[in-house]
Amino acid sequence: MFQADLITSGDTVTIQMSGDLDALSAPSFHEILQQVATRSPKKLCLAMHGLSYISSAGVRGLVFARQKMGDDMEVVVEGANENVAETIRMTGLQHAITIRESFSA
Amino acid sequence: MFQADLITSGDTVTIQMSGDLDALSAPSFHEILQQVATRSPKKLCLAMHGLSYISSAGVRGLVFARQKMGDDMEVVVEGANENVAETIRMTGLQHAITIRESFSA
Amino acid sequence: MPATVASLVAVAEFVGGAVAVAGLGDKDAYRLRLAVDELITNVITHGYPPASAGEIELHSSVSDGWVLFLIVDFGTEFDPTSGHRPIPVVDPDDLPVGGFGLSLARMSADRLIYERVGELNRTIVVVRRSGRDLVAHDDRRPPWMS
Amino acid sequence: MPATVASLVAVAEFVGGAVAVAGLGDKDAYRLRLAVDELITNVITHGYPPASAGEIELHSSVSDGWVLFLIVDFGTEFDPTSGHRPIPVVDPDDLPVGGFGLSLARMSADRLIYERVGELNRTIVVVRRSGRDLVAHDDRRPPWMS
Ligand SMILES: Nc1ncnc2c1ncn2[C@@H]1O[C@H](COP(=O)(O)OP(=O)(O)O)[C@@H](O)[C@H]1O
Ligand SMILES: Nc1ncnc2c1ncn2[C@@H]1O[C@H](COP(=O)(O)OP(=O)(O)O)[C@@H](O)[C@H]1O
Repeated sequence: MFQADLITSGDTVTIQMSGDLDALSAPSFHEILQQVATRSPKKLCLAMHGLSYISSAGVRGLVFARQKMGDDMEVVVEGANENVAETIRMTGLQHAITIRESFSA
Repeated sequence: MFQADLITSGDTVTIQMSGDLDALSAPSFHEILQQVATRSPKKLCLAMHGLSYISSAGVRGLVFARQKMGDDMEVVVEGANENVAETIRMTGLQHAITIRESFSA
Repeated sequence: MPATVASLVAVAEFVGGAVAVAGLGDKDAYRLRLAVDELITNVITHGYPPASAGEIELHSSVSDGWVLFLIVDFGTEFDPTSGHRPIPVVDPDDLPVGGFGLSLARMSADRLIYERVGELNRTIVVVRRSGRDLVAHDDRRPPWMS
Repeated sequence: MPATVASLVAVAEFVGGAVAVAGLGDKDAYRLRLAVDELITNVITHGYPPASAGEIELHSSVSDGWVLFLIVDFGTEFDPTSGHRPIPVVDPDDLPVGGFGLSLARMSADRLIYERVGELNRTIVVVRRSGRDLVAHDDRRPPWMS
């Protein structure tokens, strides 16, 4: 199961993601991104604290987000767990998107 | 996971069972039965509403209950789901233990 | 998988996943789990010396409507398909204390195949989707009963 | 299992059960799921014609510390192990829209084997327990990268 909640605050749109983002759930993530793109926010924050899994179908959504939002717009991934962050890094996408990780001891 | 809760009311002892009763959990079920046997109740009610699985290791516990409790004592199984009840019936144990099933439409 | 009863939790999970892939209903899922659980429990409790850390290999093949499990162990040679093992007639005054496991496994599985290969026991359990929701007891009668 | 994306939920469950039986840690569980998921997703989306109801068979072999999945499909002949498929260098101004799936599968699996047998694609994925908790990216470099 994948769930996404939209939070708009000023010029920033945050998508709180949870569950599994695979080829089954990617289309609905895509739809949400399309909706967000029409609002032309300054910053898109993908809050992945609750996301337990991402596959290439989900990564494709991130690429889409980066492309759809204008060049002057920031796309930030935050709260991704180690596995999810590693998967995104494996695709080389950290060169186009900011990935903010938190570690606690 | 298997859980058992003991409820004593007059001469009746009820064991509310839930989870899976297999070879892993059977020893603790056995222990509870041993404890109950020392109280010499008139009636032992095994409330299986929450029990999702029983294997022969669990059935062996029922046999033990029937043997440990005196001849004048009633052992009743109630609330077992169709699969659990069928498994107990497959062992022929319904000849020694009362199985009360409820059906709703 | 180590041959200890603690492994039965993982076995149940694995069977559950296979059932989901095969699209089996609740009853079929239950009898598959029962057959696999009983056979593995026997390997753990009878096949290996107590407190030895034997190993059990599990193989599962799944397609739409059926699941096959192959259980491989290195324990005592034992053929769960051989011998007449009718359910002992239960006399309230003289209940059997065991011997239900193999009967339940044989009644629950649609096929049960055993072979000894070298030092290995290879036991195969197959469950297919049944037409009806609840398979009547008689229809699951193992060959040796008829 | 029908070749539709809805089946991916059951696949995840099946992989999870195999992981439990094998006693794999969190990282290894993740990369096994990723490899199997990507390959099956490709069969569903590229191997069978859209909206056709193709069938995928799944076989899993598990012992302590390793899991093997064999994916059998009857779709287009396709070898996921062949060809150089480096991760496309990501240029922020010119992002690739796809092509991550095979790279992720190849980096995640410890072994990836393919054979065409008659009308069948047989793809094998193996993941073994890693010594460390997190396998460094470089250590998972597929043979074609070195
Ligand atoms: N894998 C096995 N290896 C050796 N002996 C076995 C094995 N499985 C079953 N047996 C023998 O068959 C008997 C009957 O098994 P079963 O019907 O499961 O009942 P139980 O385990 O309660 O004795 C066991 O008591 C044991 O002697
Ligand atoms: N099972 C398959 N059958 C046929 N073609 C495939 C299969 N798997 C992958 N391909 C081909 O390889 C390409 C790359 O696959 P992949 O790296 O997973 O990226 P994507 O699926 O995003 O295109 C696909 O676009 C497709 O042309």
